[in-house]
Amino acid sequence: MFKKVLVANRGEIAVRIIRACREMGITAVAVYSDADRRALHVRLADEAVNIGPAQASESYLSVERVLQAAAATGAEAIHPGYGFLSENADFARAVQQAGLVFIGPTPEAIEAMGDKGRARTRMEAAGVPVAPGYQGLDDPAALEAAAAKISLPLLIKAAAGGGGKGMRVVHQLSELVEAAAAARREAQHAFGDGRLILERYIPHARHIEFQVLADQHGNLVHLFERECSVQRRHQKIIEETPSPYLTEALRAKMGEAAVAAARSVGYTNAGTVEFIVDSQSGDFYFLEMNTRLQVEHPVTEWTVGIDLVQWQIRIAAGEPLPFKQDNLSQRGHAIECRLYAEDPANNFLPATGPLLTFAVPSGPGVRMDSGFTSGDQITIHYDPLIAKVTAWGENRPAAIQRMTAALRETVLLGITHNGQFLQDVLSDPQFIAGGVYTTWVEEHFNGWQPPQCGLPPEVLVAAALAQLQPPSAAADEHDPYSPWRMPNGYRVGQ
Amino acid sequence: MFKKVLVANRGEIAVRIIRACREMGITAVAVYSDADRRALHVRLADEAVNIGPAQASESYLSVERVLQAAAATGAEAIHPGYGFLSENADFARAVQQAGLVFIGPTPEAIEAMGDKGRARTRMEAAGVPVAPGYQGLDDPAALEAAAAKISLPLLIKAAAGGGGKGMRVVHQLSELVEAAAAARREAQHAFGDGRLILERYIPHARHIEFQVLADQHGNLVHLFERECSVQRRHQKIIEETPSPYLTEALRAKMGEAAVAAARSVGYTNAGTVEFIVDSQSGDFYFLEMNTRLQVEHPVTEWTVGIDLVQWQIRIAAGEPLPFKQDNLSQRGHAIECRLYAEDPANNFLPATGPLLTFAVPSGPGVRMDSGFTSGDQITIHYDPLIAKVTAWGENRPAAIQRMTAALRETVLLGITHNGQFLQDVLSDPQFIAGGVYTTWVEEHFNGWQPPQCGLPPEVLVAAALAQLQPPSAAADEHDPYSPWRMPNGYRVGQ
Amino acid sequence: MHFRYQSGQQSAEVTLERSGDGFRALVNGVAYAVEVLDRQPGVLSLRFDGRPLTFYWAQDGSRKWISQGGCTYWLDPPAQRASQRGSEGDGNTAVRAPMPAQVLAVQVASGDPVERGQVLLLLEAMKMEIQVKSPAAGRVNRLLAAVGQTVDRDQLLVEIGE
Amino acid sequence: MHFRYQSGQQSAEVTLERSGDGFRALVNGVAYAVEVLDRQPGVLSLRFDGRPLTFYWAQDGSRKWISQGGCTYWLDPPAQRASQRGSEGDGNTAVRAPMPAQVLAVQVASGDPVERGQVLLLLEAMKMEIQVKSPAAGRVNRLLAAVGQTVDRDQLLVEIGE
Repeated sequence: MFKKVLVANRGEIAVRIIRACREMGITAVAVYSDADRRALHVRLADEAVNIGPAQASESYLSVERVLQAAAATGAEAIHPGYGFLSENADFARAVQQAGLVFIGPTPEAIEAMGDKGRARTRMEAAGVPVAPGYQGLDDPAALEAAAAKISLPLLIKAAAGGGGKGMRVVHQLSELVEAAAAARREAQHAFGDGRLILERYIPHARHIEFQVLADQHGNLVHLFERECSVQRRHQKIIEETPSPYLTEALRAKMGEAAVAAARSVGYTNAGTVEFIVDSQSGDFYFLEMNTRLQVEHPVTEWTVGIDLVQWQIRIAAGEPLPFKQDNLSQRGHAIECRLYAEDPANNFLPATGPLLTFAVPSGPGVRMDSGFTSGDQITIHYDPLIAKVTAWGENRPAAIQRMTAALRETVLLGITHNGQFLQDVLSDPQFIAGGVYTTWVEEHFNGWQPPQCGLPPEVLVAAALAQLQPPSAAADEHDPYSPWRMPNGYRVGQ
Repeated sequence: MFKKVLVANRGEIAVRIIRACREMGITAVAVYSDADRRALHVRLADEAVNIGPAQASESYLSVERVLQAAAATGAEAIHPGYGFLSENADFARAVQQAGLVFIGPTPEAIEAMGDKGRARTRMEAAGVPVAPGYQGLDDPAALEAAAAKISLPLLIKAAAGGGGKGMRVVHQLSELVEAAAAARREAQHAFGDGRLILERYIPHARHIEFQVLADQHGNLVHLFERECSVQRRHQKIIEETPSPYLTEALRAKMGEAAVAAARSVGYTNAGTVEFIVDSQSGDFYFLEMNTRLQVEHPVTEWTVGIDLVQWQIRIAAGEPLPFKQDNLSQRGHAIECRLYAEDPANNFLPATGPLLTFAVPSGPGVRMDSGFTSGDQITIHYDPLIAKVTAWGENRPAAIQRMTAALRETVLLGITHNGQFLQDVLSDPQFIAGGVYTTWVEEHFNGWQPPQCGLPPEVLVAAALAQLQPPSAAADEHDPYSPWRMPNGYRVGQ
Repeated sequence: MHFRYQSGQQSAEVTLERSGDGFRALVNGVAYAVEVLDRQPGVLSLRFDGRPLTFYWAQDGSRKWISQGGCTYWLDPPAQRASQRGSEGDGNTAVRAPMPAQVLAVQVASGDPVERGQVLLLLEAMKMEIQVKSPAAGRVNRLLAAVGQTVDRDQLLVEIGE
Repeated sequence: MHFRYQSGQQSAEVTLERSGDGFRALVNGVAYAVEVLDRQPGVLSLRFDGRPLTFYWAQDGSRKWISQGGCTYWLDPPAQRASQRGSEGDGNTAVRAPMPAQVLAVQVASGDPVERGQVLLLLEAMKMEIQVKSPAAGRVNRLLAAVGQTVDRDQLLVEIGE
């Protein structure tokens, strides 16, 4: 096992990985930009190295700086977390060339899945269902010919990228050429690659993904699905497992497809195969594979009883998986809610500011993964993810109840965030019934406003008492339990 | 389901039950003594009723006051927690007679198990192994005759009680009569009942107990064992499951015995059948049944995936268990450490004082159950239990590693406690090897002293910086991330 | 002891008087019995007319943030609502930042004529890029943003005049 | 800035000087580079000679409690160790409370002769009862505890003289 691992990330995922290292007796090295000099992941690590200015491109995205930090500290392996350099094949290769271990798949596997167009071809060859469609459509005539063979509506996607850039939905054939031109320009601008993919667009689609885990000795298993259909702007807000949509038969079929997809690229370490599921027909199609740890991995950990981050490290160190597919099962139900620094009443646009007060929920079946504590700042430089709250319950209603209680206990003062919005989604009858799809939030919560809490008298009185000075000690001497007499210590959540 | 439940307890278990109520949509009523007027369980409850002075006998142990509080608030059911009135059959009966529901077994089941002598007889009849021994020994001659039939050493126990009172180990027959007289006096004094039981004393015995759960419709299951051999003064310090001692065959045999024991008294709700296991021979003997929720129930919840407190409430409301014995299994390994306000270097005697600072561990697989927050006081009136830290891992070594990391993260300033002692037990080779027994702590840690941490320079510097006044705001204007500029908010653990 | 608060359009007055172990509070004329159960930095637990309630609070300048039971409130001192949006009645149309961001690009110059919907600036925050478009046709009367500059939400970026 | 601390037998001196963004600290003559990473009520994170470390601390009268990495420390101001145990060289044997407790029973009276091992008092704390026995034969010279009284750990209960 490694003696020292460098964590090439920040925020909650860096904290999560540092914790795993500590439990395994591994020294954890943090890296940080100037903006993160005092961040939680720096404070928690055993060592910390500055790797440049706030801009990610010159710090967390700099292959050179990260490798320098690893060399300077004598780290033997690098865990990239998610985002930043985690799906950068050149980085993975550079890590290997520097004689270090990349905690993730091979550069070849990353490359094979990195290009949507090429991945589509490989998946077809491996027998993994892909949405009816075409690629390599360079001229309008080829485009129109391809479109004619697919039923409307159509989806135009960038072959090189993701995150919704270069994406267009076409409802009428007459819109096709212009939409393709716009998508091509956008893709060229964003990825330096204007190649497009034309696919059938699936309305009311669900996003269901399968976690896979593979060692370097040929053992490859899936750890069941995660339902991630509650999204805004193509980003997940709430994830859960098991999916309320899947039947046992469909789960088995998709699990096999996920394993086939991963095996076809010689996948090792943890990864996620994402599918789009037509909620009318139950047909599912390969969307993409994320060749890294996923934000929402805790719901899998809760229900499958596997520590994914520890296994990523063990697999990278060469350990074999001690379980087979048949040994794995899910227990109960887990949900994750992402607390974002954003304004759900303002198109979910980012918000910044200080976390004046951040109190986290506790109690059985509740887990909080956060990269911040009270007193920290959320800046414009990085992700809006403040924390992930996950809850486990014996079944889906119990998990929803527990998550609702946990969100009510979560206190986040000083910044605009989506905590109230998450509570509203959890109590929505359609969410409770499990009948959501990827555009559901946009359609259903369009124009959402926070509920008017008013100004209850107890809140006003609390405000006044909060600013009241304690009386002199003598005044309360008759009461040995007086709260005014209490010493002024640190205090934690209830 | 009940609309309102009264929680007739305090501390961490009251907090635990209040949380379960909140998740189930039930209004939770707390009761409190004068000493607990500002306690966490009061602050968390929906309603709270004062039931008398600090002395438990006039508040938490007062059947009348608790019933008055239930009547005044319109509670439909009473959860007694553990300790206090939880194993008081008269209380359970009075609750029923008041037209309310007692969340626990029937008064008859409590009575059947409450007297050790009678329980022994019943267990023998039910085919549950009891240690070779005799009861009803009123004169010295009968005593000596009984002793002659059991091999030495012998154990004298009070028939009516527990907690080590009226207990004597006899190594030589010549000590017998005097030891019995002393035990009888002590039992008479403590329980008003001098009846004795004579049993074979089992050296190097392990304390292994089985959780049972039974609904009102005849379904009765066990939820596997808890190994509780790490004890001081007959009180558990560390509990875990699965037991590192049990084989599958022995586990099955003991589980069946636990079910038989509970069934023989028509047991309903949650309970625990305690066994003494001879670690040399593997023979096991019924010790007693605790007819209530156990302190260490979280390790069962972690590994079996059942919320015991929620099920206690559901069973009391008449719901049937939706699972059978065959549906139940354990996953991974869980450990609990009890944080006590006591001095392990002073015979584990109680300590009191303020919790100036109480920071709890977090991260995946860690759960903290506490009845206190920073600023609270630990007084001489009640239990020394400050909090329970539980950790789950994929296997025993992983759970021990996680628990060790969690204890290192736990901060408890202002009071003497056993946190460092717990860390020492967890790192002891004999504990790690699983080879402990109920007198192990006494024998092995006799004369224990806290490790000398010395006065490292970083601690001295931190002390100086802690008392340093922040510089004027202007001084740090050049640094937008300066910690001296941070607003003064509430802050939570890392 | 008297306290006055304002929150958006609403305002309220609180009076506290010591009474026995606790306080008698008057809120907009209605009386409540209040006892302080616990008081730690940023946390306050009360027994409010018999109900135990815990509040988390923080101060940000003159603004007080309070959280209770899953709801968040903010309270300002009274009469502090000097319209932040300033004088928009001068015939100019103000274009403000929809989010805190860094200015990625400025695509107009002072004095330029602009059409409705024309992109004026590009902003970026948290890996997200958005276009700021002109809400009206007109002319760029004032340009208050430069590339690389960090802007707050609602900060004035451009004024479009006739 | 100079600070002096005492902990049991050990004492130490700390000097802090501002240096760049942080401090230069001298502890018993050895220099360390220190930067404050975070500072919240009761919590302090430092970069100490390059190592990130988080400390929790609290003040109890003049005593400072500090926790770091699973170890707890307490620091007092110097020369504060006026022997709490007082003058035990007066020929009397002091009997002290082994734990904070309530006095359940007093089984001797002032002036009583006592034997070694004789039970003097019963104490109770947290449902636990203990007997306080005489460490020597002699006479009860002073009796400082009464039934129902609450005593601290190490509080003088009885003095046994000749």
